[in-house]
Amino acid sequence: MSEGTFGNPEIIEVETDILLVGGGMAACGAAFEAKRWAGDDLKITLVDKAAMDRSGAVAMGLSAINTYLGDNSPEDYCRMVSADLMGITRDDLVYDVGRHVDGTVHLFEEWGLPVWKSKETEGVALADGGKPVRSGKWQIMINGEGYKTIVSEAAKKSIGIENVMERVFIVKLLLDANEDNRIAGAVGLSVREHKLYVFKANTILNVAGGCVNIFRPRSMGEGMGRTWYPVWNAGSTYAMAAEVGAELTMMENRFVPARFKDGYGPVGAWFLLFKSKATNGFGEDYMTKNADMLKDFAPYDTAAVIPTCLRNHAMLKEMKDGRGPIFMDTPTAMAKLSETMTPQEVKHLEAEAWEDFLDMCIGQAGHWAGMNIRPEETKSELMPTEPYLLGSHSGCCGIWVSGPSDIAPAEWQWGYNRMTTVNGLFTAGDGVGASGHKFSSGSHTEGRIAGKEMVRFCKDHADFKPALKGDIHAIAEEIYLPVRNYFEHKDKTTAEDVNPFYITPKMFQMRLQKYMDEYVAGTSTYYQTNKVMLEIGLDHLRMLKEDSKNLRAKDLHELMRAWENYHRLWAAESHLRHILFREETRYPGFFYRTDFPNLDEENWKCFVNSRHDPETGEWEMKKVPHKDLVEKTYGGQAH
Amino acid sequence: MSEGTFGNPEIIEVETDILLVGGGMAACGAAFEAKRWAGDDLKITLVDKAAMDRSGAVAMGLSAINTYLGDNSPEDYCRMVSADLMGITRDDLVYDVGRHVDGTVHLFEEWGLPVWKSKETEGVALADGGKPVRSGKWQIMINGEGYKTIVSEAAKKSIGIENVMERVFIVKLLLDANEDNRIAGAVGLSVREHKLYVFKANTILNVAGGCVNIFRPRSMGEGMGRTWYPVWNAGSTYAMAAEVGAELTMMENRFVPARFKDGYGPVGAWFLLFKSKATNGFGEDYMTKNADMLKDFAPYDTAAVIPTCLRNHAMLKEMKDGRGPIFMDTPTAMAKLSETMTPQEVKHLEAEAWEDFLDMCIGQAGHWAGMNIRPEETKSELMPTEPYLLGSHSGCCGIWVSGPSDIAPAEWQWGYNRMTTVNGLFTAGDGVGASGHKFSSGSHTEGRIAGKEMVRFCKDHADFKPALKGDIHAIAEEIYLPVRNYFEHKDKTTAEDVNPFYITPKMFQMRLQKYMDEYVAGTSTYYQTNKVMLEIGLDHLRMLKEDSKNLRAKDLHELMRAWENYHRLWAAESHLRHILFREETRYPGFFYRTDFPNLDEENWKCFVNSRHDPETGEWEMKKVPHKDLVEKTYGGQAH
Amino acid sequence: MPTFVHTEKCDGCKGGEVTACMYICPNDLMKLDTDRMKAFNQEPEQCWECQCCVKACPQQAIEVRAYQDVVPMGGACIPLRTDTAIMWTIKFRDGEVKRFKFPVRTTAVGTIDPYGNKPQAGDLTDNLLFTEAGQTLRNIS
Amino acid sequence: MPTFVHTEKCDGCKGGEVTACMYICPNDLMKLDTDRMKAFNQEPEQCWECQCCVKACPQQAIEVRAYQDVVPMGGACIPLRTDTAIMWTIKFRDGEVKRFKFPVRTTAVGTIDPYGNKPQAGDLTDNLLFTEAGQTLRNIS
Ligand SMILES: Cc1cc2c(cc1C)N(S(=O)(=O)O)[C@@H]1C(=O)NC(=O)N=C1N2C[C@H](O)[C@H](O)[C@H](O)COP(=O)(O)OP(=O)(O)OC[C@H]1O[C@@H](n2cnc3c(N)ncnc32)[C@H](O)[C@@H]1O
Ligand SMILES: Cc1cc2c(cc1C)N(S(=O)(=O)O)[C@@H]1C(=O)NC(=O)N=C1N2C[C@H](O)[C@H](O)[C@H](O)COP(=O)(O)OP(=O)(O)OC[C@H]1O[C@@H](n2cnc3c(N)ncnc32)[C@H](O)[C@@H]1O
Ligand SMILES: Nc1ncnc2c1ncn2[C@@H]1O[C@H](COP(=O)(O)O)[C@@H](O)[C@H]1O
Ligand SMILES: Nc1ncnc2c1ncn2[C@@H]1O[C@H](COP(=O)(O)O)[C@@H](O)[C@H]1O
Ligand SMILES: Nc1ncnc2c1ncn2[C@@H]1O[C@H](COP(=O)(O)O)[C@@H](O)[C@H]1O
Ligand code: SF4
Ligand code: SF4
Ligand code: SF4
Ligand code: SF4
Ligand code: NA
Repeated sequence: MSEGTFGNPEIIEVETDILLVGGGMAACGAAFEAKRWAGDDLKITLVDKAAMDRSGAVAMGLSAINTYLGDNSPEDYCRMVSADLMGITRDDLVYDVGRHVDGTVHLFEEWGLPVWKSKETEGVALADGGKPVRSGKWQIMINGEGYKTIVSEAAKKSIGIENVMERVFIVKLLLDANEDNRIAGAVGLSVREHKLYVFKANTILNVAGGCVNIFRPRSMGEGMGRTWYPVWNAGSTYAMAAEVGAELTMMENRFVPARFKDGYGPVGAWFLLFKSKATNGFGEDYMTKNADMLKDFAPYDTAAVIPTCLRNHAMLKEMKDGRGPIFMDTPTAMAKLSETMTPQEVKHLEAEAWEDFLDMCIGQAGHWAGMNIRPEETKSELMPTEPYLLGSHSGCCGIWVSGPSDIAPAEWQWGYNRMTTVNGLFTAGDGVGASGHKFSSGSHTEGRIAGKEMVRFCKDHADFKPALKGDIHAIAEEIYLPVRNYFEHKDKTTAEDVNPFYITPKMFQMRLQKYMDEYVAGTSTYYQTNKVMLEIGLDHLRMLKEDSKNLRAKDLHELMRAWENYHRLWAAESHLRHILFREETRYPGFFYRTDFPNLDEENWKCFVNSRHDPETGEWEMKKVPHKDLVEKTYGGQAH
Repeated sequence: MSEGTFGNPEIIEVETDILLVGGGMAACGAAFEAKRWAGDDLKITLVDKAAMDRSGAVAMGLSAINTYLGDNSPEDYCRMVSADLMGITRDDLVYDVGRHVDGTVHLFEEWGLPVWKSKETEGVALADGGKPVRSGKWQIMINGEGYKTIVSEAAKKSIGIENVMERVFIVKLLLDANEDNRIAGAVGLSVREHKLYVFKANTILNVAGGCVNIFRPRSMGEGMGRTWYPVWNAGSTYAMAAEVGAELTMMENRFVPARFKDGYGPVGAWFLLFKSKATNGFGEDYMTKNADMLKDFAPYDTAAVIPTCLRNHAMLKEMKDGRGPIFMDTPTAMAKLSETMTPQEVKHLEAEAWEDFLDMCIGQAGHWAGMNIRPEETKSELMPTEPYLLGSHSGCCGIWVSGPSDIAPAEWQWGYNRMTTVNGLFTAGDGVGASGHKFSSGSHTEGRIAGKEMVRFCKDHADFKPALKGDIHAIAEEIYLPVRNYFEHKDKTTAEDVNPFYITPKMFQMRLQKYMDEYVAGTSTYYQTNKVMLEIGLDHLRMLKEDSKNLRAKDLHELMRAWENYHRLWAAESHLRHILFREETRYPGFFYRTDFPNLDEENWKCFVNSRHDPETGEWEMKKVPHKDLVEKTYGGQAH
Repeated sequence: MPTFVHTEKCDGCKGGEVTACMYICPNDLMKLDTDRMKAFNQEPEQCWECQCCVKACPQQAIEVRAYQDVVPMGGACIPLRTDTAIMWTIKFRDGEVKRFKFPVRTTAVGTIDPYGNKPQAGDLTDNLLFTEAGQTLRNIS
Repeated sequence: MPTFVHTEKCDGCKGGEVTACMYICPNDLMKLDTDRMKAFNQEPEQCWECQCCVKACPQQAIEVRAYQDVVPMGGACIPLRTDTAIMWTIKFRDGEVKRFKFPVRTTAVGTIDPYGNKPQAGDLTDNLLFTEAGQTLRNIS
């Protein structure tokens, strides 16, 4: 790769009406829905940093669809989501997903996704009355290894393969030069060629997934890549939104999942389908044992399903007091299920236990194989992981969006469903804040909702001519600065990885992870932090941001890593600022403000929103009043 | 490096009377003393894995000599050491160091080590009545950057440079084929040439230092090399002793030093010389605040100097409760000292503050520079580190040795001072168990004690003809197995670091560190463990030992790494077994047995000794009665 | 479990510009060494062990081996995927081998017709998705 | 703070078999690339930043830069050592520079005479070290 050509990328302009940034569940939903409404009037372009067939969180597959309502009501869905997220969610958004999601799941099955059925309705499609095998009240089991390949095929077919650009990493969104607070385009780098793509668009969907690897993971050698959520989703969604001044909400609400230790295997199927129990190191049921402690977080502790963070809180109590490890008692669960089974059914059960991981977390299966663990014989350890930022699973950080016109109160709608506070910029899936528990199906659904609205936006703004703010050559220079840093300095030392003039993206990432871990309630403090620690952390991030100017890139792959980590840094900063602002402990088990250790319903039953001002670079933090649209009493409500 | 020559090392036999394994403080003392007693009658050979001028713990230098008695009595020294180590030390060994150590320090000064003097006796040698600048009751300040180069020159001059072999890493000690439990030799690999050295000796001094990097350090990227104790001391002393069946003692007694966070700068000079105070994140003096909590560990909490582990315990209480970080208030300390100083003296004070680290922990100075920390302006954070195994600092794990004939009771002596339970095998410094607080000066002194006794041993066993047990070609094969693994498999995959047939020493070490950290009371559990966790840990180490057969070495450097990590594994296993055996919590702040959270003087005021049987491979654990030779009442005793 | 490539089996996808493994890896890890025409993982510590590349390789040249700083040696999970099913071979450290087969898709690859038999777009200003044309949309009761 | 080597300054110790940096590093990290005759740190993440190699390099070609996963960029601690003293240049991230000088030795290098003017060996069976010849050894009182 010669210096000359590498250092001076070709700049290619792409004009489109609708730009979809990301190719995951939400983007696929948007492509499918938008195209139908757009017909041939509008150009729709989808840009994914990876290959759509295997990009995003569902790349490996999934073993369950966690949001399928069936006989449940969207009202109960709102109650469940709200309880799990300690009372602060947007019922308008959650309800909206709930009322649309089943139709999307029916499409998946129609396209070819194998959905498990009860014996009585074997072979009957869900849409035709087939009964799913439910692991829980909201979850249904699938043979989901090929889930993403199927959803991707449908999306590509919808908009046409010629409108899909893969291996282009979007670095920045761009505002309009003439109209205030109006999206106008984006710039992305090709990871395959020395090309920089400059997109001009009327409307953009920012759906680049959640944020992984801003906290130090539990293993730091080769095993660093083993995270539960997809290691490659770098918080681009939140970072790029913040940079252009979109309002964020609930960025404090991280997700810390309990997972099978080291392999990071999800626990849902084990708890719900296999009815397995977890205990502390001495065989005690820590949920029962610590029930009293959870009362401090009333009324949420009385929810039909105890909130995820409170389950963690009880688990962490044991670990912190030295009564670990936490065991998932798979042998007892399997023995119990086997009691009434034929030998063939028992064999089937064993296959299901393995399939759960082989479909979505092969690393866990590999961990079992390497450790000689057979779930029917040996217990496995559980462990809460490093924190993730996401808005579609059991967490709800993200961007503040306008709600559905027929549900949202006036203060929660400003024209277009799922539009952010930046005109023309939409989001969905992990990007939408204050509405978790959408999962794969809900994210696709939300992409569809946004997709339709973007078409409406385009038609309403047909006259708009995007004029990009900022000099595109200066932006190109900025994006390629890591390349310049590398070529300018690499020969000054005898080994290119130790050089005082630049920093490798890898070291940059590890420094971010170390600071976030130690000061912003990572695993090494048992998820505890306080004002003093947070302010030190913020100062570290300030210096790290200064050092981002010295990132190096020795090739296109590293150039992507450099910008991914820049996105991580922004996402991390917003997370930190939100935690600093919310002076209470609402999500014990996710994180603890030890200087404000209690739930404070009076002062903090509200959204926390933030906005980075692209003009001044200042962050503004504020409380936004919360309201329930669905009546909730928690205790006793069956959801 | 061609496969043929690399894979088949030349085997070189070296016969010697006295073999010194290591070239650190203890080995240098032994060389100096032994030669004088041996004259030209005996051949003395010193083997160091590194270059003596800069090998071992003192390579970088030191800023203080922590053991210089002066006007203090050896009895009080025994009291101080015992109190700091929670009552269980060998007074015979400690007293012995105390009565000899000052003469050794006088030699250092004579050889050229600059020792700080009080204004009144500026320029007067200690031996001539010069008054040292004492940082504490036992510690004196030096300009110690060149400490090791000086001590090494004296040692080399003593035995003659031709008897020094550098860059030979001793892999194994070898027993005698004819006489039971009798040392006869050792085998080592050259790190510079494809040569294997087989030593035959009458007596061997095993002084290869302490053990670093069996626990996950606080930084895991490039920063992995930043440990407080020397990253290159790999527990060879303990591992090689255990392998040949020497009895170990107090291997549970790890050392967890409080250090300046991330730079790992020592705290002694700051606490003692600069009279700095440490507080929790909210400015509270955690020692005063937690005094009541320490009463659970009476009578040791009443010692004149509160034991190091109890100081940690109080600090950890704050951290664990989320009141971190811990601050060293250097600005207040310096301001106070400056009050009565001239501007020139203030400048000098600043230089001293920097010299403390530049002499022995440059990384800390670099941390200050990179963080824009000026100690007179900005507080620094403190943090307890990952655990170390050592016997000469504020920890006392090591080998069980025979004591001085004029002090030791019968059950503590079996012929030769500092001889282990294997005939002919001696140790000193970090190698000797149950007698901490020797530091650099005491370690050199103890080497001298052993050196003299080894000469006596040689003369008493002049007829002994070492006959090595085991086939030397088989041993050579075993040592070069990592090389064979590499050449046999390296081309099977397209990138040599990911290969299913072998494991790199680096990954091996990280796995060890992860397991030790998570199960054996490392930092990630706040130094807590219990029986269940320890047994899981032991099982992991068993598998890791099996996998050691698959270590790879692509060059001589990696071959050394492979065997270093094998030594680490053995040291780690002995540590784990001792912690498992001692069913109490005697060293809170160093580690907690949460299933036995209390000090149990009735059942556990005893040594814990262990022996690995080289014939059967079994470990035997036992309690050995403790006794005080010096009267101790702790509270009120001035030591 | 970073991926490794069996030297003997990899044929560099016969010199195509983008190899199957490079094409598919969601984390852009697989790279072709154009001198040897063999692929390798350029950043093993960022491998999610998703096995997307393993499943895609036409030569079955890629395998995953456990992260050695975490997992004892000797285990393996090896997939063999067709367009309709996936067969897994699980090798335990102790040598035992288990096999499992699961369906991955009920329709033929490439046959999805997203808008076939689907309603046309309806009213752009209401809150119904196009597939819901004609339905009455629920609201909070 | 792993070491790095300034390409321009290193002369490979003029082709000696063992370079000064290789000779001295306690952790066997410095290695000579014999093609280029330039040294480099073969395992930066095991560097203790002891600066033994830095002090030993005849060309002042080696420097240490902070571990980048720990310390912000821009600081440096640069020693210049003679046989009697060491001079430190401390560069802060913010650009300030401080200098300190400390003695390292009071005698000339190579002049130690370990046994000069020292007593001969005495009684091998007692507990006195040879320098203590004639003294009465203390015992616990
Ligand atoms: C990883 C994972 C995820 C889940 C689970 C287990 C595991 C192991 N579980 S269980 O735990 O409960 O077991 C679930 C389950 O079983 N069932 C379920 O329905 N959902 C589960 N999820 C959650 C869902 O997967 C998740 O809710 C949705 O996928 C979210 O959808 P979306 O918001 O679209 O994100 P995405 O990750 O799918 O897609 C992101 C896309 O963006 C691209 N991208 C990212 N940055 C970009 C940039 N800068 N430029 C261009 N493109 C750029 C990505 O390539 C990708 O295409
Ligand atoms: C690293 C360190 C150490 C100290 C301190 C700060 C720091 C940052 N502090 S403060 O914190 O309080 O500040 C002290 C201080 O200021 N004052 C003091 O007196 N002592 C301090 N120490 C402690 C002393 O240094 C220590 O007590 C002695 O050095 C112990 O002596 P010894 O037991 O001989 O160990 P060694 O590390 O010096 O020597 C080991 C030798 O073995 C070699 N070696 C190792 N494995 C080998 C193998 N397999 N084959 C061949 N050779 C093989 C080594 O190369 C070396 O030569
Ligand atoms: N736990 C289960 N209960 C009922 N049906 C199941 C279950 N698991 C799988 N099935 C169905 O059995 C068939 C074969 O499943 P599988 O063996 O998992 O591929 C599929 O049609 C599934 O829907
Ligand atoms: N112990 C539990 N009780 C109730 N629901 C759970 C439990 N664990 C996981 N879930 C749910 O199962 C689904 C998958 O969770 P997970 O496997 O943890 O990602 C999500 O809908 C979770 O909310
Ligand atoms: N807070 C303290 N109080 C008393 N002695 C200390 C304290 N901290 C360190 N020391 C002693 O100072 C010397 C050097 O300690 P350190 O710098 O921690 O290695 C040792 O002798 C320690 O026991
Ligand atoms: S897909 Fe397989 S055959 Fe093709 S380049 Fe990759 S490893 Fe080689
Ligand atoms: S296993 Fe997944 S992350 Fe790893 S190289 Fe293959 S496709 Fe990439
Ligand atoms: S000592 Fe200096 S000049 Fe010599 S090889 Fe090393 S870096 Fe180069
Ligand atoms: S600084 Fe020390 S450990 Fe690092 S390369 Fe130089 S001599 Fe070796
Ligand atoms: Na000093």
